[in-house]
Amino acid sequence: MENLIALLIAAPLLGAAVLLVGGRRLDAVGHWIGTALAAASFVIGLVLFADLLGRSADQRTLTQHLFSWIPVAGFQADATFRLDQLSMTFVLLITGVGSLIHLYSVGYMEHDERRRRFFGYLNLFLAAMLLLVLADNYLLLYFGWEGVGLASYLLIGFWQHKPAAATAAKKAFLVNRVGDMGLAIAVMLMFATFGTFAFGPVFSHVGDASEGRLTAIALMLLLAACGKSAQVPLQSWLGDAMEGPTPVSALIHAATMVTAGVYLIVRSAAVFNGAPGAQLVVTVVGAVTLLFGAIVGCAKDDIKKALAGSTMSQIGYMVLAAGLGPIGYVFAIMHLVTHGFFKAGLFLGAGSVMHGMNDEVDMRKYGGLRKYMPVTFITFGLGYLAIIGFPGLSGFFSKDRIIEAAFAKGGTEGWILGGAALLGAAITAFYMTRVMLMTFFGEKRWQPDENGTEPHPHESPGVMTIPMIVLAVGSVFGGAFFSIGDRFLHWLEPVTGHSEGNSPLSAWTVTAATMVCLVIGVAAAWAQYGRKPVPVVAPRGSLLTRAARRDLLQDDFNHVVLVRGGEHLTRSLVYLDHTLVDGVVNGTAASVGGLSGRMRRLQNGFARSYAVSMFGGAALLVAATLLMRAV
Amino acid sequence: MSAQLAAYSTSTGEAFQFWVLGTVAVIGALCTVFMKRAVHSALCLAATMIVLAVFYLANGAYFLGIVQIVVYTGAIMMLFLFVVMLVGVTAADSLKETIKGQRWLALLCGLGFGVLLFAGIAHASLKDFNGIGRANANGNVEGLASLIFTRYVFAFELTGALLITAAVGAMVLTHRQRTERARTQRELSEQRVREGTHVPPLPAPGVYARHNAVDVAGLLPDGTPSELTVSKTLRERGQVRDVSAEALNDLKALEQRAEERLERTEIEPTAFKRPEEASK
Amino acid sequence: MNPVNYLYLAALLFTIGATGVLIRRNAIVVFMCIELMLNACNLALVAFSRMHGNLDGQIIAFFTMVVAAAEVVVGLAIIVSLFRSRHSASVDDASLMKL
Amino acid sequence: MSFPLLTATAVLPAVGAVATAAVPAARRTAAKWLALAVSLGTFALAVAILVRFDPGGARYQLTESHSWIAAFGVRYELGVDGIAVALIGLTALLVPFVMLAGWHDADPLETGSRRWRPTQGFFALILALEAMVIISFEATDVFLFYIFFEAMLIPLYFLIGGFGDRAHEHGEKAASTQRSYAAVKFLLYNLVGGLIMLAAVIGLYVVAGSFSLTEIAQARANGSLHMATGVERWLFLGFFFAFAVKAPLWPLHTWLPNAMQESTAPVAVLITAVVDKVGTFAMLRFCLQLFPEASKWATPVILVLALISIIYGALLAVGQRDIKRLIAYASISHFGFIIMGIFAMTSQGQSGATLYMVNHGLSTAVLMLIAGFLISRRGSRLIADYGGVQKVAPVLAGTFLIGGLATLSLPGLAPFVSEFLVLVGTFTRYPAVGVVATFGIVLAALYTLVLYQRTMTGPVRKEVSAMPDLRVRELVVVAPLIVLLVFLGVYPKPVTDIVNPAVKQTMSDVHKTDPKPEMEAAK
Repeated sequence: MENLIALLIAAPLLGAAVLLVGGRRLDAVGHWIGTALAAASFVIGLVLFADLLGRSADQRTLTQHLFSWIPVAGFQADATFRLDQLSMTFVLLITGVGSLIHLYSVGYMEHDERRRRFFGYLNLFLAAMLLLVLADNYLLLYFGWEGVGLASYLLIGFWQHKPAAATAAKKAFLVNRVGDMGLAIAVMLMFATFGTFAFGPVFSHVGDASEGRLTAIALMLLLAACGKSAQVPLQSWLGDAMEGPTPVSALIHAATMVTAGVYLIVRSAAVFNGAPGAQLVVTVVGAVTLLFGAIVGCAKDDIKKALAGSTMSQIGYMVLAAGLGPIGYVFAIMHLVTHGFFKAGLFLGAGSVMHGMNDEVDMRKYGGLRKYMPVTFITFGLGYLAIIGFPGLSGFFSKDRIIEAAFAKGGTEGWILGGAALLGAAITAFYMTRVMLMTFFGEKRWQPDENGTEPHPHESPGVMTIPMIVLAVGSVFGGAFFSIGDRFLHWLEPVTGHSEGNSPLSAWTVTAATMVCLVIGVAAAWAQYGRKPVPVVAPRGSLLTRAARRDLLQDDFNHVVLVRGGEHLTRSLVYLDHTLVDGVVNGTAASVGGLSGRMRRLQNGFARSYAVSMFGGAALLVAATLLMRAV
Repeated sequence: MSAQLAAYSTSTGEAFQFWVLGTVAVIGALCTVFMKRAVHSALCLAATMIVLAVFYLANGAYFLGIVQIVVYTGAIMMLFLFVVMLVGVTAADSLKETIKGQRWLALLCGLGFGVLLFAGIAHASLKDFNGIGRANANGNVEGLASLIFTRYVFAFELTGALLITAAVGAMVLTHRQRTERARTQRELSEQRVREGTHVPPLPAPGVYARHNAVDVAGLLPDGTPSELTVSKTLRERGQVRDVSAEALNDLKALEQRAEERLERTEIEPTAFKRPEEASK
Repeated sequence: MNPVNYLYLAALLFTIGATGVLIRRNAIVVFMCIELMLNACNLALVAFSRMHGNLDGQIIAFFTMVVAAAEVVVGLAIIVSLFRSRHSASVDDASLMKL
Repeated sequence: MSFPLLTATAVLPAVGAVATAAVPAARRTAAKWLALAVSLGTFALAVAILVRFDPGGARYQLTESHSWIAAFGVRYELGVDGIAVALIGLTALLVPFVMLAGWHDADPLETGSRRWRPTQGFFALILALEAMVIISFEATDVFLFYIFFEAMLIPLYFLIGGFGDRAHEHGEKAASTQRSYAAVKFLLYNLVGGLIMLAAVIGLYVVAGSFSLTEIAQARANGSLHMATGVERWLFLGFFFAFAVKAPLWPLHTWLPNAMQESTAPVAVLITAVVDKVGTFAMLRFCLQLFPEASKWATPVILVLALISIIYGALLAVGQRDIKRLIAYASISHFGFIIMGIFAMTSQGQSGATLYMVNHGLSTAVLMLIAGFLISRRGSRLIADYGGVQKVAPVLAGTFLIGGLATLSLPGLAPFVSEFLVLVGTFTRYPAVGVVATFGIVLAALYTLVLYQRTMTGPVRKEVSAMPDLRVRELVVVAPLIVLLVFLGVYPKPVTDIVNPAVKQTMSDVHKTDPKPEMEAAK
């Protein structure tokens, strides 16, 4: 059974290779090849899942050693895969949601002449993402980590002729690289500390390392997670990443890749458990991001960017949970999975809306779409209910447990974190209701564009609606399925470990508080966007709104400090290289040249002058000989 | 002076000869350097060489002494004179220096070098010496010959090759090959017409009662000599004889004689100064 | 008298010749000065020969003479052809070797 | 006596160079094919070396030794260790591709001229260069090495000065002036380095009484040859200076951007991918082996310089407006990594540095050659003159991106393996240096992606709208290199297996062992 693991990766990888190298011949069938291989990977995943279920809880870790990747004295990086409950969860999420989105893309990208390549990139992403979650050591994980970064780069910049897309892609890669640097340093630190970076030995030897070392490793891992999962302070790329095609946003920037940071933290649970200081930082980062993303999500008029803010915020929840330690790991992953369903569904719904609206993304130009796109409306609406935590739906179960866990952290920290999580829940309800109202309710607000063509909103074709329906089903029942009887907890506990915290509040109190927050959020949104018509042109808004529209000034900060500063630095360095480093050498050359120019005048061409110097030289020789004799 | 004596020691006679002839040699050398005309330099050099020949003889180098006179002074110096005749006389060789500081540098170097050489010789311990007598026992020429044809035979052969090469080289260097056909008189005259200079032949030299030679310039109507009338080579050498003053003097004398004959007045004739004495 | 005096005389003549080379511009006179220097050397060689009591010095002087003869032949030929092309025998006129 | 394989590998291209140069002017195509055939033959010989080489065997294998200048004890001594084998393989592999890439670079502008034979010259010079580079990788006699280390300047000087980009934004005259400036600058820098090295070579002979690397190293190892500390340091500096110029290390780097900018892309590839590697190779082989104590003494300073090279080269690459210049500064950054890896004195660092030499050769070749194809299409080297190429020439853009990704060390492509090894190797001994060097990978992403974005993406500019995609010949050049990049990125074991024993030897030369992990050290 172990030997199937490599096939999981091989299938999409083969697809990527075939589609990207195959050339135009495959244009007609390329998208079906891609979808089929993604689905094949999903099927293999299911087979493996069934196998795992058939084993006892402590036998559920499979490893497959392929070959020795980088063998250098003392430094052994192997291409070894590890399939346990955690990675199995991810495999199913990635290949399942991935296959659905492949299917959706067949319709969504129908009119794009470069559809084959799009599917090639999607398959590449699947392969890299699977490598990331299946790796048995941190270096191989790093391979997948950068691989998904590359796929993300290629897909964000898929419409390269749009400068905004190209810039966004570059930005995403660069910000991610900063995070990658963290992961690289973490791997080096592990090697310097443990002499290895394979999961097993590292986790089993955590106890031998000093806490300082562990904290350093954990913080570097956190930096990596921040880059990949768009957490403060490396969150700025996610909003811009919405320049990519919507299926990409759904798959990569909502369901899977951006959650890799959470995976990393949960996977490294042993390290984080040994470094409480780092854990605190993790929770702070999560809490800040969940509020940050939520606030940004409230102010955006671009439907995808509003959802991106939401993604950031939801991942903030997961990071927060992961930072809580054993009490939160399982719930982080559970929220991750349910979020994968409903957020992907929401994005696909947004894509479906854009598809019917001539790629318009400004929600102020939507309105009343529920009549035109019933399926989209219903699926989107279910996703909406799931994300705000409507009782009984996925988000309710998973988010509620995280808020509980935050309170369970105990002490002042617990109160602050729990409060932040509650506040986040309220804001989530607000901005999601806002999105819902602006898009599907109210009067129609779209107008003919410059060319006079008015959008004709229409429902999307079946290949697009089917994935949306499936995801909606997941969004509705996923949480309940996982939570009833603590199925998910039991499944994952052997890997991550679990402990019940001692919450100062009872579970019901927390749930009730969450419900209150939810109602407040929905009501506030209704008051602002439901009762009165939405203006087509955005009002100026308060200071906070304006700041939130600009991603809370993060980009401005980056621009002023990093971009401008960097430009000045490089320009002055280029100048210095030319004048100083080169100048010293050229100056030497010039002075030699000047000296020889002066010496040249001695060569006046008169034989007699030369004869004088010759004669003088002879005299000097005689003098020298005499002197030598005398001495 | 006896050769035997010279071989072992220096006699008073030799000393006397050295000081007298040495002075001559130095004066000759100095004249070689400082004479304005190349011909004079050549003659002075010849004198120095002859003195040196005598010194060779005095030093027991009889063969070299003779060779010095016959080959050096006789042949090489004559070669110099030929070339001087060919080229040197035209150059008005002034001793005025044109390169800045050259003369001073040269004198400084010369002086310094001389001082150093003298110091070197004085420094060397050359108090006693072996006479040449033993080496010359079988006769100087025989001694040289036995060395030249044994130990130095290769060098000797090489110098032979060198001499031949030099002779050929000299011929190659001085041989002038016409690269273009000489222009005919007709072409030359056509060229003159085209350029508009001296269409007629150049005027003839002056013809006077007492001077009838190519180096005498003809007089223009105002009594000044015309340069055009003498050949270019003579002009370059500065050997044009200006007889205008002489002619005027003669005219004056003639007038005076006529006056005397006519008994008009008694005036002393004023002599014109002749610019240059013609070579006799 | 010490025969070293011959050496002094030779040094004097050599120096005079060398100075002449430096001072005079007429190529022929320069050439004569060179001959003077060679002769001075010959005198020294002959004097050495006498001091050492062997004939090697004379031999070298003899070779010097031969070489000098060859040199004069070629040198004068050069002067003649130089004069032909430049109408001058001044060494300063042949100064085209500078930049 | 067995077949002198090493000599044959160096002699074949040398003979080929002469033969190519002798091909009549009119038959320049024949000359090209001849040169290509010779380079392929050389590659075959290099493969034979690879096959005959036994990684587990003696340190130097396939040795040849003949007396040459007996008076000074100079011997014609050849021998290869794993590092040399890898680099010979790289050289022999790249040259045919370089030739194919520059197939038309040296065609005379006006045809019909009988005496003008630039094509023959171009290909002959490349072969001559190859011969010299190969023999300097093989030489185990310091003097022999020195001769060819210097001699390779000659063909390269002519290659830089004589052949430039066909089209030039400032006109042909300005181009030729800049070319000769670049060529002279290149020559002067390297000559100065070489002369200082010559002094050190002579000094070494005076001290050691031999030029033989193996003899001296052995004598040093068993203590029969003692060098005074000061002497050893001076000699080390003499050698190191020459190698640092060639490598090039900051602040001796300024010749490289000029040389790479002005020469044609194939020549630029030869400069960075092959010739400069002689410098870093020689640091490993000569500096560390002959002067272990001095090497350790100089390590802190060299590490700082390498670090400056890494960051400084990357920052300057960001600020460049000229594609080739950008690649040149990127190479300076990468050479910083190589030198850092060598002087980190850990087996990871040195294995990584050796791998890095090979991988950097491949990645720069891909990037530079495609940049050359791009430049020859548009006739400009300025980044600002491009835009939207991706739309009109997707394959060109795609391969260019792969080259760029290799340059920024993306995992899965060969340079990642080596860069990470270097970083890890450095980190275990000098954590601060390792951390700062890691910033280099962010900057690498910056300059590569900025370059790609400005040239390939965005709206299609008018001037590039008619640009043809990669031709078959060009694809034949690029595709195998890319395949190799991917292969060595996923499975570098074949190279590491060859390199590891040699690195182990070098580590024992300098009496260094890898630092123990903290965990074990605590126990």
